Amino acid sequence: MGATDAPDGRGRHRELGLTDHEYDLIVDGLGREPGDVELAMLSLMWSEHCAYKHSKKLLRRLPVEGPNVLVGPGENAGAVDVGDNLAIAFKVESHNHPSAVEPFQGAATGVGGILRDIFAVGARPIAVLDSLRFGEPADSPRSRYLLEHAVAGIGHYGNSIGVPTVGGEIYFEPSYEQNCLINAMAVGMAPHERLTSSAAAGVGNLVLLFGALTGRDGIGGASVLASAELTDADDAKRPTVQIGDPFAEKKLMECSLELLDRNLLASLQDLGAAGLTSSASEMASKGGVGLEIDVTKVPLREADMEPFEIMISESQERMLCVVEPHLVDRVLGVCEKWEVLAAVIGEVTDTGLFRVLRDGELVGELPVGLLVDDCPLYDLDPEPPTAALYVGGEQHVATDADPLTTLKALLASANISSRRPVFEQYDPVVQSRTVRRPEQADAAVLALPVLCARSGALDEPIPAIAVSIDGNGRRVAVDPRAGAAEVVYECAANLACTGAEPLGVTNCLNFGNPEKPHVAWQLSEAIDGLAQACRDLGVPVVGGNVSLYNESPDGPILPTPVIGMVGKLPDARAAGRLGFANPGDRIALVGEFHPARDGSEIAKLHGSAPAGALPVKSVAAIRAAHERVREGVRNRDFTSAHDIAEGGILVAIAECCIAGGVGAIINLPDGLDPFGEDLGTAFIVSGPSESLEGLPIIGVVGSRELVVTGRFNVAVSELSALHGQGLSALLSYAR
Amino acid sequence: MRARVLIRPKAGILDPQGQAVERALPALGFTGVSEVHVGRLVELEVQDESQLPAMCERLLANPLIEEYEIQTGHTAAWGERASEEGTAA
Amino acid sequence: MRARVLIRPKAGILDPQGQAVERALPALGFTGVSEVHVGRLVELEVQDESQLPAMCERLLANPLIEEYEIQTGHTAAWGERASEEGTAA
Amino acid sequence: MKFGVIRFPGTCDDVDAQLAAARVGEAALLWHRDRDLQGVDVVIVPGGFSYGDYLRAGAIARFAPVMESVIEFAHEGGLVLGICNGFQILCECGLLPGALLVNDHLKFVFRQVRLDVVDHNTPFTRNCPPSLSIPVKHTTGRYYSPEPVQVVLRYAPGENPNGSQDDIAGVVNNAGNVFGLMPHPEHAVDALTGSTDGLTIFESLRTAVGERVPVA
Ligand SMILES: Nc1ncnc2c1ncn2[C@@H]1O[C@H](COP(=O)(O)OP(=O)(O)O)[C@@H](O)[C@H]1O
Ligand SMILES: [Mg+2]
Repeated sequence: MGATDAPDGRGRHRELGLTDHEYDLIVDGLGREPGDVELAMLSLMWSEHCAYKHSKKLLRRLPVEGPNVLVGPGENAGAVDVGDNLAIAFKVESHNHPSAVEPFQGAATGVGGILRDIFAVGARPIAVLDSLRFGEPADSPRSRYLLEHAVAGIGHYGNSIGVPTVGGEIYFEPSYEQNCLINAMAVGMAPHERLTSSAAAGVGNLVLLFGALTGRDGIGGASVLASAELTDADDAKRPTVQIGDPFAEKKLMECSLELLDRNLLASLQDLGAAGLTSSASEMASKGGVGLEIDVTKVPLREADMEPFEIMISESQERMLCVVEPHLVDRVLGVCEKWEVLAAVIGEVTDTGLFRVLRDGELVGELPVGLLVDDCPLYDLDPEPPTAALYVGGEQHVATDADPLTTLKALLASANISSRRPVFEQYDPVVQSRTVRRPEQADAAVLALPVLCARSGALDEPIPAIAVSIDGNGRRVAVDPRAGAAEVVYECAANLACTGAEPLGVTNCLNFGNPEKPHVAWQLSEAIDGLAQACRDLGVPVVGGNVSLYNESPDGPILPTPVIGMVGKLPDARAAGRLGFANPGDRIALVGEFHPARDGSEIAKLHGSAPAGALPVKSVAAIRAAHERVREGVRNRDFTSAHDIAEGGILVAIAECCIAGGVGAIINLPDGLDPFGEDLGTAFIVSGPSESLEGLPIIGVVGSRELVVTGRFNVAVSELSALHGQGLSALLSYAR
Repeated sequence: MRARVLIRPKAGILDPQGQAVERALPALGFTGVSEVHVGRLVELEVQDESQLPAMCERLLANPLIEEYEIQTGHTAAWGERASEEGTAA
Repeated sequence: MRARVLIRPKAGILDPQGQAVERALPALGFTGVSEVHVGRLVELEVQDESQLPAMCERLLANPLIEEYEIQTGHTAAWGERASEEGTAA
Repeated sequence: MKFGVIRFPGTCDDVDAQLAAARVGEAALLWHRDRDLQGVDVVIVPGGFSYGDYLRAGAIARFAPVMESVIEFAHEGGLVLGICNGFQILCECGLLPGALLVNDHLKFVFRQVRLDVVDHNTPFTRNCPPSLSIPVKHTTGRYYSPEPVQVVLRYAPGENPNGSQDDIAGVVNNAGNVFGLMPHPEHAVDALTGSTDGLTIFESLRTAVGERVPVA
């Protein structure tokens, strides 16, 4: 019997987002029509969000293995070894659609969600980073509103929970006007033995839900299943906006980590999309067991919830764990200490079935495999687009403007100006590990031992990690394969500037509707570029997230793969800085730099469409340049190091001057385009001349002016003011 | 004319502040308190009362997650009234 | 019984939230609005109404910086009343 | 000497304060539900978001069982240091005058600020240089008091990050044994993070305690 024969089932599964074909597969697999609770569970588990049905096959192309990988993709977060028996777990995730509806809560709960993924694997969160995309702020009050509220939401959650927000990136392009991107990355640390799996184990063990009460949050789409007729008043009871409660999550985090420290849990899992259904079924699937859950045992925020609502509620700040029966009292004791509500809601069985009970009576029964593994995975039909993905826009700077005018316009532009008005809303120092915070270096640097614990032992190296997050939709649009690869190189370049060597990558693939052939092509090309660049640099991908269907009536967003990278440096005391510091230091260019204007910030300000491609890069040269910079920083040969990124070489030099509050005299190599870009390949370093041996010297640090010989001089204070005001001018209550 | 807008989280929307207050009260010896919700109060002087609902929808409240009530017609300014009703100086 | 506590900054204390609202309104086309103040609303169900002033003094308001007013006797629960008074669904 | 750092649900800078204090003495965490202060010489009420800062920053934490002991300890002359959320709590419970209001720009602000030490004659500042560089991070840091107060720290001219009355960054009570400040000295104790100026406050306390209780 197929879906077409089931007149009332048919409408429902379609409204729940399942195709007729998928519904047929379900009916075949079950040997019967699913009931309401079952249909609700299946429709969510077979959604794009949970099943990755349009991306899973492509993701298999990513390199996921390496000597430092402790946990690869598949768990809540991947993890790499950083020595001293320590693991670093990290992951980036999108919260785009909720943030477009309610930016403060959407962004806040995005941070809350990614933090739960980190402590679910047993790691204490030690850093948050964010990657944000909005429409053009100058033209769009809505983009300014989204920016302001999303930033406030991220700060609210991260600051209140006591995890430092140490880095991020923000870009503005018209394609994000209706579909902003809010990606959040979290990084955590754990001793190896505390890394925890979510696989449910031990038939007869109990399943315990702890944390916030379960309400009707996020039920939205599935409310077609509600048995009662919907009245307006009922509708108001089905909130789709989830409210973040960082205070609840702080207690949940401390409680979870204490439970793991005391070795009381067999497994641990966070509740995210699709709530209890997804967490419990994935735990069961990974453990190869069955589960039984009684919804009457779930503590509710609203008394009259139906079983399907309880099973798919997306209420925040909840965790699920599996506990041996004799340890339950001790687990409840720890929960009580942290004032975290906990309830035994079910048990692990050997049936391979996910059974849902209401007061002991069966209301749903599904094979775990059907829920978790049997959703069909689709092949895409990639086809290159017939028209350019990025076509340029309004002109803001004359193409024949003099170099100083152009430099000033770039420094003050929304994409390049200082992010200070944003990052001042984030606490970057809580937990006492932050050796480099925003605008001090190209990547954040976090000491592994807490710094203030260091008593006296000043001569020992302090192992540290560096973290960076990057993306560039416009350049990926010019060439998805080369653009995605370039993002990886740029991220690694940021790490090199602090002296760090990359250990692992996480990624968030933000794209449009993959059922459109040209979007499928963008996705496929970008994944190939990403995979290739990771292989080139020997950095495995340990996790990530995919966000598809980022579209508005005007079409898809620019293809926006966002890369988060974690690296290690042997000694935090030698961590690099980006600002020039010592008058008399020479300035050198490191790397093979072949700047071009297609897809660059200057092309954007000129309003020009790309005519060609991104610069062709030599992988060997990139590796050599990164290594030269990394070693120079580690050996303290360089006073400063900064990669040449958006805006080109003059912008990079101006940023070094602004960060250090000191000028420079520069002789630009003949024929070098001062505003062309070639991301991830080249660096500006400064240091005493004997330390820069073998490098092409292009200038000297000193005075209060930036002098570009033969072209212009300008006071650093003037550049600094322009750079500093660019974004605050666009934010309403900026001081 | 003087108006007040009372804004609170919609029914069904998580209200962490209300929960925190509800849990704190018994510890202070106040019992028998339930269903606590914390919201916002906006007091304003308006010339055109009929604008108030639109103001609420567009700025004062967030209709996605909050509901509001408009009170008009209380004549006393706050300071005066409050002294009757029990503010401590 | 249902009670509401309206809390607002004392007169004379700078109220930047009120000012921000006052500044934002004209940009949205709302004119003739002045003296805007933003405070807090606490709604609660109490068994013993006589406890309310003490609750306000000890926890709900800070008498150094805030003044409050207690409203009781509105019988309708908010959700019902709100629909009359203009919440958006 | 021994410091005790209080931990409420929602406290974030407790471990930071403990480790900073541990550079000059012993330092233990004190749980909010315990009334026993474990014989410490100095109580630190640290920063963070106790009880989520819901209702009003510090409003709920002041009623924790441990605070009864802290109030008693302070009334007996014990040294109490409140940092950021700790300052808010000490004002809420009446150990310090005044109150902290939401920043005039209504946003959270993190910033390294310059502070002028205007009173060196306190157990908290006797070893401090005249000017300190210490970060602030808060949403509710605008100090207000209708009464005159004993100011110990002010934001240097032009550095006031929150609209605080008379640039006040830190005050002591009349007896001089309870100190509250918005900046975070525990985040300025290591050159690697930018400044060691905050350490001078912990060192001042060590000096003060050393004078009070002669070492046996
Ligand atoms: N782009 C990607 N690259 C690598 N791994 C990915 C990617 N997207 C998702 N994954 C992995 O797939 C798994 C499922 O992802 P997700 O559903 O986001 O996890 P969770 O439910 O824990 O938030 C995770 O282990 C994640 O790391
Ligand atoms: Mg997860």
